[in-house]
Amino acid sequence: MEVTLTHYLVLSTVLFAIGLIGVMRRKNLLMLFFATEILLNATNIAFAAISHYIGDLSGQMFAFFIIAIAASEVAVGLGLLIVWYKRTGKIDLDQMNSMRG
Amino acid sequence: MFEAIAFYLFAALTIVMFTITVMTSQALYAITAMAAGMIFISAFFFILGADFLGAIQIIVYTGAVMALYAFGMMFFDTTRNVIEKRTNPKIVFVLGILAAVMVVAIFVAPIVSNNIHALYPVEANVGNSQAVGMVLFSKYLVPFEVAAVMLLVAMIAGIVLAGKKMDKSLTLMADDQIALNHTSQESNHKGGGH
Amino acid sequence: MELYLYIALFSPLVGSLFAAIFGASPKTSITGYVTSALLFTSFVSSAILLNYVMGGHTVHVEMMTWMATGDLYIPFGFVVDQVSVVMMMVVTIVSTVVHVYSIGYMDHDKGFNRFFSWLSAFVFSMMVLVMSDNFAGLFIGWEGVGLCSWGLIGFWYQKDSATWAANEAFIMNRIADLGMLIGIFLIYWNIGSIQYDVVFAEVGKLPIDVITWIGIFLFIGAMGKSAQFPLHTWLADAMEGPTPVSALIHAATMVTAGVYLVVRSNPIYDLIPNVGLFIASLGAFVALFAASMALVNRDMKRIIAYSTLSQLGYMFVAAGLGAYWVALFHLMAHAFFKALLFLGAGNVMHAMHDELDPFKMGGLRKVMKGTFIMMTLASVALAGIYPFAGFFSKDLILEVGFVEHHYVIYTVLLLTAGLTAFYSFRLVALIFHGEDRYKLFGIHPHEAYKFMLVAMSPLLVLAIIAGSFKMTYYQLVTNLLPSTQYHVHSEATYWIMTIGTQLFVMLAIAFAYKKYANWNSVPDGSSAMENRFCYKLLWNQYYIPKFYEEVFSKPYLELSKIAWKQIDLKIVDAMVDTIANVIYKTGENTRDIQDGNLSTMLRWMVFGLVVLLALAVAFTVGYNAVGA
Amino acid sequence: MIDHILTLLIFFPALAAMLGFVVAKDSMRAYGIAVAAIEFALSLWLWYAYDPMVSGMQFMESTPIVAAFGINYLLGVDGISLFIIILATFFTLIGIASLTETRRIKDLIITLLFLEMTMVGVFAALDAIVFYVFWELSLVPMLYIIGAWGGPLRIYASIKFFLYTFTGSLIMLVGMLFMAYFYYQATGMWSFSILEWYRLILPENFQLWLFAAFFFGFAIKVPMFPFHTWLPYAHGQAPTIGSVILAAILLKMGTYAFVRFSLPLFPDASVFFMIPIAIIAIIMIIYTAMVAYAQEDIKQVVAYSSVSHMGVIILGTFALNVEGVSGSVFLMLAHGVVSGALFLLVGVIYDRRHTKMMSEFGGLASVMPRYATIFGIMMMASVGLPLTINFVGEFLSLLGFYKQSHVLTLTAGVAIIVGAIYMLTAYKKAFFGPVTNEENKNLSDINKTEMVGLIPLVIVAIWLGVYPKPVLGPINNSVESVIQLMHDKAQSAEAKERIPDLSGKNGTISMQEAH
Repeated sequence: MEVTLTHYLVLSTVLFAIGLIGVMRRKNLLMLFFATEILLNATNIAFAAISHYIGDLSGQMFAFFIIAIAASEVAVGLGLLIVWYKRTGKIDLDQMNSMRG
Repeated sequence: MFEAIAFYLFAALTIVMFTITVMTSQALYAITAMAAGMIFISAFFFILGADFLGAIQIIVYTGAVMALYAFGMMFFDTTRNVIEKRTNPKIVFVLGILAAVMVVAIFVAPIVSNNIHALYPVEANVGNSQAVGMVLFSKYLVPFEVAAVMLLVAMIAGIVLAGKKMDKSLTLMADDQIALNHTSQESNHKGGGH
Repeated sequence: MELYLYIALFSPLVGSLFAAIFGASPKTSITGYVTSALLFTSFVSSAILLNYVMGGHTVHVEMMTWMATGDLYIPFGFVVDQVSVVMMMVVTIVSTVVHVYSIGYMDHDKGFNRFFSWLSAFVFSMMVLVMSDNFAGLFIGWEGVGLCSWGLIGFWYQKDSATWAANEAFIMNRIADLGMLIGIFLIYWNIGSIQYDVVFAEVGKLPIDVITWIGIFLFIGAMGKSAQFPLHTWLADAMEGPTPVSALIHAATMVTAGVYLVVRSNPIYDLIPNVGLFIASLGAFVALFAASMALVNRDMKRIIAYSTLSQLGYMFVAAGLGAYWVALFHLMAHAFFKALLFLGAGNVMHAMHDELDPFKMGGLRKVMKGTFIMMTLASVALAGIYPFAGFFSKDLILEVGFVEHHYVIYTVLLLTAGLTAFYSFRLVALIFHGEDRYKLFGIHPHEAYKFMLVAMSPLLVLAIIAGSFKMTYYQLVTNLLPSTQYHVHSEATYWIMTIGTQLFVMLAIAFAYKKYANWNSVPDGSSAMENRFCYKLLWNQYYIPKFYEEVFSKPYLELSKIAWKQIDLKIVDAMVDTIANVIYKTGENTRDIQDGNLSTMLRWMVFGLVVLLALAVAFTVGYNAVGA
Repeated sequence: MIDHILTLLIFFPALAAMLGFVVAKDSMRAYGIAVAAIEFALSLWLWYAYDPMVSGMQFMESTPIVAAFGINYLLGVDGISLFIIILATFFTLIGIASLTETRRIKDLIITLLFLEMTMVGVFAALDAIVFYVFWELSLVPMLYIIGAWGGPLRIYASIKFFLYTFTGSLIMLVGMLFMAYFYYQATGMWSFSILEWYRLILPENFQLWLFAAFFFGFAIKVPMFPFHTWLPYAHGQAPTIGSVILAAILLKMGTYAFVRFSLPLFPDASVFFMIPIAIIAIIMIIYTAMVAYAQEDIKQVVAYSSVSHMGVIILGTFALNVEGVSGSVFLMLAHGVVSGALFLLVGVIYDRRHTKMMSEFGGLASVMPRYATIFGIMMMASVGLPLTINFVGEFLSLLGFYKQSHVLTLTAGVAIIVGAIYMLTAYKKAFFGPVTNEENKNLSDINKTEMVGLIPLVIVAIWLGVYPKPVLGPINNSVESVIQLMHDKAQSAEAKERIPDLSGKNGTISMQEAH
């Protein structure tokens, strides 16, 4: 019943897949943001696990910076979301199609 | 043994929480499950001996990020069910699972792990927080400072974007509106003494 | 002596450039005088050189390097030896006469200056051709005369037929020139040099099949320039040019360049008697073939052109059978009387306002006495009557054929001699005797300028007495050429042959006179003879021009159009455009993916991720499989 | 200064072009002529200072750009590139001096000067990356010239020109990168220097692939059959000056690159591909000559004839002996002079009649005799008459290839026949016959501006036809070193046999001296 790196990686992958499904599934932008947080956290687990099993702190450093980036992302993202909501009254992804090629 | 039980327990909990986050149509459920999931993840960090990271995880995610989301949700009408149009749900799951399977396959195949050498080995006689601090303020000093600046910028950006006067902001108006606004301002300027 | 060589070579060029300065301006007689004077200078220099060469010397100069790369070294080198000096004399004499004559003939032409420029340029090219000491220099002259011939045949460029004939001549010659070029390549890669002296010294060491190929390719070159079958059609069409041009280029000099080439390359052809026999057979065939076409033709200049063709056949017979000096001798004699004949024809044309059909003439001897005498004598010389030049040279060729035991060739040539006499005098009789049919067409003929007749007189003299130079000539050229004497073994046979030939020829003349001297109508194509198959065949030149037109020219044009419109535009280019279109269409069709829906884009992103992961897995598995 | 003359030659026109933006519009022409004249004088100085006895590179300059990857700003000229550089400066001068274009002349001259920079750069570059940069840069001014001053279909033509040649160049770039990588594998150092690459002996199968990669880039540029279809459009739509530069210089980049890259880098592959390429060259010669014969537009005749002659250049290049390669290098110059002149001449009549259809002409010889004469001379040069510049090149190219294959040379020799056919026919259609079209009756003959461009070309065409030695000598020396290098590098027995060994060649030199 030894917990190996592989276990953590599989867990990380499963969480990542859940996040991925969320990203694809969600149309509400706020919900989409949640899904991206899941993605980030999934990778964080992988980093921390690798860091632990290899015995190298770099993994933790990456995870640390990811958390920092996630925080900024939320700040800016939510700001933009509010702007968008005030402008259109909706935060539905399907209606954001001004980039149509 | 204890470690294994903890791992499986928290793994199950995290997966369940995040699945709820992704699948629910109630925004409040989602955010609650999310917050719970974040806390459960910090448990992994503690198991892995990354105490500092675990603490950060709880503080930043559950403290700051979730609070921000909670505030953000106040702006939107999220007490109702989130109505979303679902297109091709099967593709979503197939793709997600496929991606997961692929990654697992790559991870399971033991090719990568043999070649990795520790550049900044964990020192046995210092605690995790101390070790992290040593690496963070030596090797990663510049990125750390950059990250700090980035956070500051993000904070300012968040305030500016969500700030009150934003209905006057130029980024929000359509082109003709801007022109209109501009001329009206100019005329105000000329005509008015105020 | 080098100075004389350069004078002889370059004075025509100077004259040509001088005339070219006035090329676009209206007639200035000075160009005629200057070019003629310079030609005369060239002639005098050639004469001095002849004198020098007769003393047993030769002049060999190398002016400068032309091409030098790798092992190839080609200089502008010139040699005056026993063979080239003879050619130089022929060329300068005839061209001087023709230049002077042309001052009168081209008197009223707008392109007077241009004409002299081209004509002198031609003489220069011809001099380069005969004087060069290597095959590349020969080729310069070879192409140069081709160019001038193009310019002069198409001299009256407003006439479509003239420019067409010019292009035909140039292109046909080009076909042959390719053969010659290949011959030169063969020589270079097998011997390492294309200098005559080196080549002729070394050629014996080569394998026989290589020599044979060299001989064949060089002869292909000669066939074009000398208008041998099957490249003969251009010569008759070349008569579109002004008559002095026909006299100089298409009778006396350029067309004999092929014979000159074979004579010059005698060390090569001596080694390959089989090719020689082929040349001789072809020559005999062309002699008869051309003479037969001359029988019925109704164009004065074309008749003479066919006769030229026929005589070239004689020359090739001699050259092919190894009697190089005989060939060269006939070349020389022929140049004189044939040029004379052409110039006489030019007088007649002038008198008749460019009418060429002898049936529309008749009785001109009354108004054109001088011309009449000259043309008759030239025809006599052509027919080979003793003691005119033609007798000595042509009879000799018959003898060569006989002595070398090629009796078929001999018979053919004998027959041709009869035909030659017949058509020559058919022409003379139709033009100068009989009723004055020209009156029907309201023409008032007049004799040419006096000085033109005077200018022609040297040719007349030479046409009469050239035979007497035979032994001097023989001694001169046999320094360089094989000195085989051709004597029939028994005295009796010789006399029977000679007298028999003479009688046969005279009989033919008499027949021609009898038939045509009292001609009194212009045929209109309705008589029984004119509708016979043989007549039609000959009249249409054995349908060969038509054949070429149908089999080569038209299909080539059609094929070209197909190549352009079908292949180039519809296949090659369309393929390129298709590739471009596929890419463009792909973009056009896939732009729907960019529907602006972020959700869809996210799905595509994940899809891409999956694909990349799959590739990574596949490659890893594959790599491990191979690595293991 | 002489040490950096190549840098000067490359960047002087570019600097002058930048300054050109501030020059007044009226004096732009004079400015352009002055700059081009100085540039031409510089190139003549280069020739003067060039030592013809030395076969290797001269005036070399080297400055590291990306030292880690061995990318250097490496320049140098030898006999092969020297004269093409002079040709480029010469044609820019002539092109600007005889410019009859009136629309936006300032932009045009500035573009031409930029183009000059890229052209000189391509021929002077000895570093593959520098070469590639100039090679691609040259597309831009030409694209602009065709696209801005061209005919009605100019956008299509210019885009086709650009994309087509660009695609080929990309494949070539891949080849270059691979080549550098092989060099790295062999020596442990990165280098893009062509001279360094020369020392590399590659296995034959590598050579084949790399040869093919380079071949696409060059073949499209040349353009070889069946990649030639961009050219008629480009010529058809380009203004006169564009066609002149395109035909005279830009096409030479392809053939030059064959001599500079393909032959010395891949001797075995060159021998391997010799016969197939010769067959393509022959198809190109005869087929495009036929297409030229079918044309109704005189400029297209010249355009296709230019393709046809490029076939002979290719053939000479792949003769792989001194005679053939020297001949083909010389023919590059000859083709530049002659086809450039022919395009200028077509431009003359186009300026007067605004049509290029031969059916619209006829009888021009009597209206414009001087024009007809110059056209005639250039046509005869194009046909390859001895004592004109083309003959020397064609003769040597065919002579060289004859060593390799008798039958193919015989077939290729048909060039001199078919060339005569389409050229004479076109000349007959345009210049001979009566003047039937009223509009042609009062055409003015060539004026002074046009003479300025054409007379030097006529002089060069005849001068180098009569006395090619000053040019052929240096070419010969450099080509000999290339051939020797190829022979030494060749591995297969066939290649050793096909490429002559010149090391024991002292005998012939003494023979030449004896003459």
